[in-house]
Amino acid sequence: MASILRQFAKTLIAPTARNAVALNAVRFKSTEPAEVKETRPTVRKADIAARAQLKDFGKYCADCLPKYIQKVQITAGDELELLIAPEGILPVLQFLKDHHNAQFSNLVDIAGVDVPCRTNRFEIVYNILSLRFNSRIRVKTYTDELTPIDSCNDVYKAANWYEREIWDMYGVFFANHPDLRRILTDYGFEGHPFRKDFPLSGYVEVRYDDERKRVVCEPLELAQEFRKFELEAPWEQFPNFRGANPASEEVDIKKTQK
Amino acid sequence: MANYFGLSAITNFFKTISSHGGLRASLAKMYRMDSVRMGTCVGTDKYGNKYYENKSYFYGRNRWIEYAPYYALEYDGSQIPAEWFGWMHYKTDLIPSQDPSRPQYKWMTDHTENLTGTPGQYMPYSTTRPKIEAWSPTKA
Amino acid sequence: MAGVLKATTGLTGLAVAKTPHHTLGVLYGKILRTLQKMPEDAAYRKHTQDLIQERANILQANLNVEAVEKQINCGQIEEVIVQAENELILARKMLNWKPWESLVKEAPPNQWTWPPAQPSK
Amino acid sequence: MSQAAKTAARQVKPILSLNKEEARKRVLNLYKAWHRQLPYIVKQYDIPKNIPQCREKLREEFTKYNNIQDVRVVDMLIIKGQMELKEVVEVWKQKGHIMTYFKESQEPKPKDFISKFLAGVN
Amino acid sequence: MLRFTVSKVLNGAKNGPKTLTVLTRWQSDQAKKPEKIEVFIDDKSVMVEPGTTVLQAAALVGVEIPRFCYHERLAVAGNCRMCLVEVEKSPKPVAACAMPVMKGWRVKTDSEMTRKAREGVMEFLLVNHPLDCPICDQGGECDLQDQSMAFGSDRSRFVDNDFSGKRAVEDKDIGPLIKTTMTRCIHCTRCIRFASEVAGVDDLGTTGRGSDMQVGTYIEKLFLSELSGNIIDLCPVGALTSKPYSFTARPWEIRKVDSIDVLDAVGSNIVVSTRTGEVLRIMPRINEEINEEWLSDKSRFAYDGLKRQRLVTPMLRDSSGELKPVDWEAALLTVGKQIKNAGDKIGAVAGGFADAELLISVKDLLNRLGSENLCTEHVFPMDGSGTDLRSSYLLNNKIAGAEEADLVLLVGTNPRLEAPLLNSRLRKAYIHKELEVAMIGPEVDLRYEYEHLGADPNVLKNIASGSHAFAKKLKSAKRPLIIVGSDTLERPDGAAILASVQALASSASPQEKSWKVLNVLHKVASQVAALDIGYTPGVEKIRNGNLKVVFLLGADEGAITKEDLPKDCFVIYQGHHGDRGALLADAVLPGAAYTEKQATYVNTEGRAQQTLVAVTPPGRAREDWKIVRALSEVVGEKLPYDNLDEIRDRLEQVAPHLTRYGRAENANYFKQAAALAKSANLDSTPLDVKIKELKDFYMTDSISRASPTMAKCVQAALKQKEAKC
Repeated sequence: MASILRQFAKTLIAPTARNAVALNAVRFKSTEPAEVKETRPTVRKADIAARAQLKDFGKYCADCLPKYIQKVQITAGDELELLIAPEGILPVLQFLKDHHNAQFSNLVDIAGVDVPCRTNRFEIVYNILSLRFNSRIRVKTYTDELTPIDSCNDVYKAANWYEREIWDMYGVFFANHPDLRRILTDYGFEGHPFRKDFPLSGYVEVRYDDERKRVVCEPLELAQEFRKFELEAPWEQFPNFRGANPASEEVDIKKTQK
Repeated sequence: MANYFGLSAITNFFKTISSHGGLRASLAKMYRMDSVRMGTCVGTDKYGNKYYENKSYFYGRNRWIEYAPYYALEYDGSQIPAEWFGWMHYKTDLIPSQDPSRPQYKWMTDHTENLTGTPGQYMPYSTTRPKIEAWSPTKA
Repeated sequence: MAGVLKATTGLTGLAVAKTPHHTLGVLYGKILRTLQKMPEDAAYRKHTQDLIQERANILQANLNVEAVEKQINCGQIEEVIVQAENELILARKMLNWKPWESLVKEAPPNQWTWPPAQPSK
Repeated sequence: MSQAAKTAARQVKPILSLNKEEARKRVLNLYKAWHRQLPYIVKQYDIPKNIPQCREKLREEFTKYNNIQDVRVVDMLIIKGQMELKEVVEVWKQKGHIMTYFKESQEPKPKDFISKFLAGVN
Repeated sequence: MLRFTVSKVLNGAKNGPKTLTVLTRWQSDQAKKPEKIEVFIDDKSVMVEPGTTVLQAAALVGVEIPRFCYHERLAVAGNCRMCLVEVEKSPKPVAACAMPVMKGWRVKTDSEMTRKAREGVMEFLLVNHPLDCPICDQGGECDLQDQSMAFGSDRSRFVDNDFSGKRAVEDKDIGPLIKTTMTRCIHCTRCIRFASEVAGVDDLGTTGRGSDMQVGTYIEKLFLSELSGNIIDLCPVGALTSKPYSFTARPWEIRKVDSIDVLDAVGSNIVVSTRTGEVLRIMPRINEEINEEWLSDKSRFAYDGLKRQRLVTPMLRDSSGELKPVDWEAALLTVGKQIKNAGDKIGAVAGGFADAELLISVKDLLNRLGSENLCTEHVFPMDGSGTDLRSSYLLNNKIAGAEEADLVLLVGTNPRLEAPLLNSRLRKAYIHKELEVAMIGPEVDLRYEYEHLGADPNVLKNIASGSHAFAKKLKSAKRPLIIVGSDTLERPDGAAILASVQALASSASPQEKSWKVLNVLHKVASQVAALDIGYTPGVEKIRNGNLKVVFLLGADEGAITKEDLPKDCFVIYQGHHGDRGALLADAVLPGAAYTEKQATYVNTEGRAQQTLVAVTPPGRAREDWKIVRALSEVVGEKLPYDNLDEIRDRLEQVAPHLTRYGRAENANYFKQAAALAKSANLDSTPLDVKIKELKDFYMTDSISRASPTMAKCVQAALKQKEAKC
């Protein structure tokens, strides 16, 4: 019995002893520069080959639709963006969906961006995907609070709820949408929460009133503290971090425009 | 024969009324309990609730409780003590007094009804210390 | 038809085309005719015409469906048909939209600058 | 005012109505639709208000915006009003949502210094 | 020794560190400035004076070079090596903080070599720095964290965890304020330099070398100084952290509000950190003209006094003679009735924390009721020009001006404990600029040497008449200063002392016309504002007025007692702490403390500054002037202001400088004041100050008296003193 135990203990001890040796070896080696190829890099590197193709495709689009495309740019290294006039949403999306060389048949999502300092404060961003060519493209356009945007529900059925979401969150009206109504907020909710001028805490609070036996809605009253926001990063003082990553690189489309 | 023609319903009706002690008492029971049923009283708990059974009723409706007069109209299911709970819910057919396997320990506490919504309800209280300690004039 | 009849495309909702050559020929003809109505120098017309022409040529050169699929290299012949249908719809819509015209309007200044507010140096 | 003039001069894309008259018609239509719905609201939602009170509230909700001149803003309000009406008609809303219009659980804010002082608000 | 270090580092420039270009007022008399030289920082050309270090030159073009040991206000040590930068044609990187630039140097602050050097230094620092960040109080505001984020390598080569572990150092107990975790120390020696250069307490130092090096106090003792808290801010890592603040909050969850300190009359600029309606800590805010970036320990750590002994609800004394909480309505009605009954038999005493808005509203109210009995708790001589001329009660030459002086005469004051930040200025001038200090009064420890002229006030006369040896020095001094403590002026012969000091001041002959010799140092924050608004110093009027109602505005120093007042006098106490004043009161009205209101305070220089609201007043407490405003409506003499802007307008009417925030209004009419001053006989009782030792420093007012931290400090100071004996 004892011998069995001993045997068992040996097998337990052995690997740890070997580990210690290995650790030592690593320790001595650690001063030498490691020549290991990174298999799991922390930051994704931009794909240079795809980038050239995307540039070409951006030029091609601008060539085909000079009426609508204002600017073509590559962001984050290898993402193509078409910046278009709001009139061109349907043509551009239809072109990207149906053209032989595009076939972006999948609308991944529609996003909104609110930049209050601009004349047209809202950006509407369409992310679309071509399964045929394994490629993604982003189409951006702009509008303000009152200008309606054409609904692309006829082009992409997926746009239905996405556009409802944009309407609900930003208050951008989509013309010709079959069923435009709120999707995320509560009935009777006022305002559009993703607008930058909408306070983080909202305007009203809702609670159950024991007397009235129902939910009541009351204007929000917050302590002073919650109204202040500081948006400062500690390493902003070091200039290397201020101007990091060029935000975007414009693709020259002027040559192709006549 | 009477059963076949549904005449038993009528006889049962009169029996029920008479078992409750007349029309007046039956109406009072109806008002309090929304039903008037005839059955045998199988037991009484220490709070005065009476437990009835009538096997001729449909399963699920054949055991019932008549709450003690003390509760008046303020009765609810949580007033049934734990020992009768099993019988009422058909977990067992033995009433507490006939069940020898019921554990009886002296540390068992008395049954309490659900006090939610009454002054006796549990109210959680804050255990954090106040941020500001107020001055009290007598202390100084 | 290489002797064996194709049973399925393997794609939901996409039936096997019985006469792909004929269908595609008609579609390509329609597309080309639609494109004829566009101005000569429209880039869309030029590019599409070249592309359709190329596919039409491949179609004419090969009677074998598999060979056509291989040369076009854009999926099965049924998918190619769908693509052609889509292109036809697009081309017809394009006639209305006239995207070859010059830019409808320039973006307002600073519309596409990012980040929108530059920190003062 | 100059802002409004600029907006007008900018040749904007209309939302629904091309001119004021059209917008007015739409507003009146919406008002009528709400008005006709009121008895059903009172019944369906079982709110502790009667029809005249609701009418008054409806009027108040509409007259709240009577200073708005921009046709597009009017259109936007019509759209939102229409959506709200739909939510009411389909009984997507609940009693609490309807009663929110009446703001009955909200106490009026203190106005003069001494009551503000006693209430402890700035 | 220290003088040598600093001047050597700064290339022998006579007038002290160049970085401290705070005040250029009196630099015109310097010798011709040497020609500027051109250097290039990242190819940007910049003209600098010779002797400027690379780091300073880089700062001029907006290039921030990372550093740990370098600090603008301390001597250069150059031991952290974080500031290494490449200089063209130099084979090795140079330490930017210690290397003066040469003509035509091309410095590269972002080159491959520089980056590599930084990464290397960072790696060495981190080898022996524990991975404590999750449990370290500095986490989130740690220089080491931030800079390793910005300049360090993005991966670790440290694999030695199991083998020998990291360096570990025993923690030291250096007092109730500073928590030490010496394992985290990276030996930047900032704390040592601060202690010896600014605080003047040579207690901290290093022992051992290499990886055995330790920062500590050599022998086991407490690091007690009135400025000790500043080494918490100086420490770039979490080795020195605040004990009262330990483990309470993270920097990203707190809100910071810029405010003003009122615990002494200096008016230091502070940042109040709050979270969930609670003041968590107080830190200094840079203001070159007042507190530079230091803060005295009382101002920094007494904040926990704001959470204790607070008045949170109005109280009235009931028939049994006990104070009972009531609501505002009842309190206002009762107090209003008493005030109405009193008519003009009403008076007010302003304590040390009364803000200008409160002072003006009370004054307006009482004036409308026909009373002029407005007093401050702290006495100031009223003979001669009294408080009519501002020059006779201000620190006229400003706090920053103390640095430029070449001769200072302290009269009955202990600046080290009455105004620690003024003392740090004096000490700086003493170390860097050959300042001579003389003192009339008790012999106290100022952490620098001074000539003690005795405690007899008659020395003043002797100097004035020229019979004292010091008179000659005063005459020949180019920039002399006379600083009179307010304790001295509270003496019965205060007027005579003030008169003789005024005479003495006018006899001195400063080189510049704008130099002001006479300076008065107050101890409480409200005094200057109260005098500016027209309060009478001293409580004589209250004692003799036979008043029916007395308003105590936070008067807690015991200047008024029950015996001073008639039996039927109704005492109203308005303030934020239950202290001596509240015990007297028949009615208590809870006000807001300085972190809870937007209020104006005037410091001893006559500089108006405002506090901002960091937290809301606790319970039913209200902003002070609003209480008076509400009361005025109940009394029927409604004051014409409803909001802060309106009351500030009123302040501006009375004294325009009270709303010019941040600016110190100069006072004039020194001659006239001196002429009006009546020369009276001086007492021969020796001059004395109330705060002589460190143990007296910590608890001087209602806030610090309520503070447990301050109580611990007093204990520690007593213990230290006993140990020494």
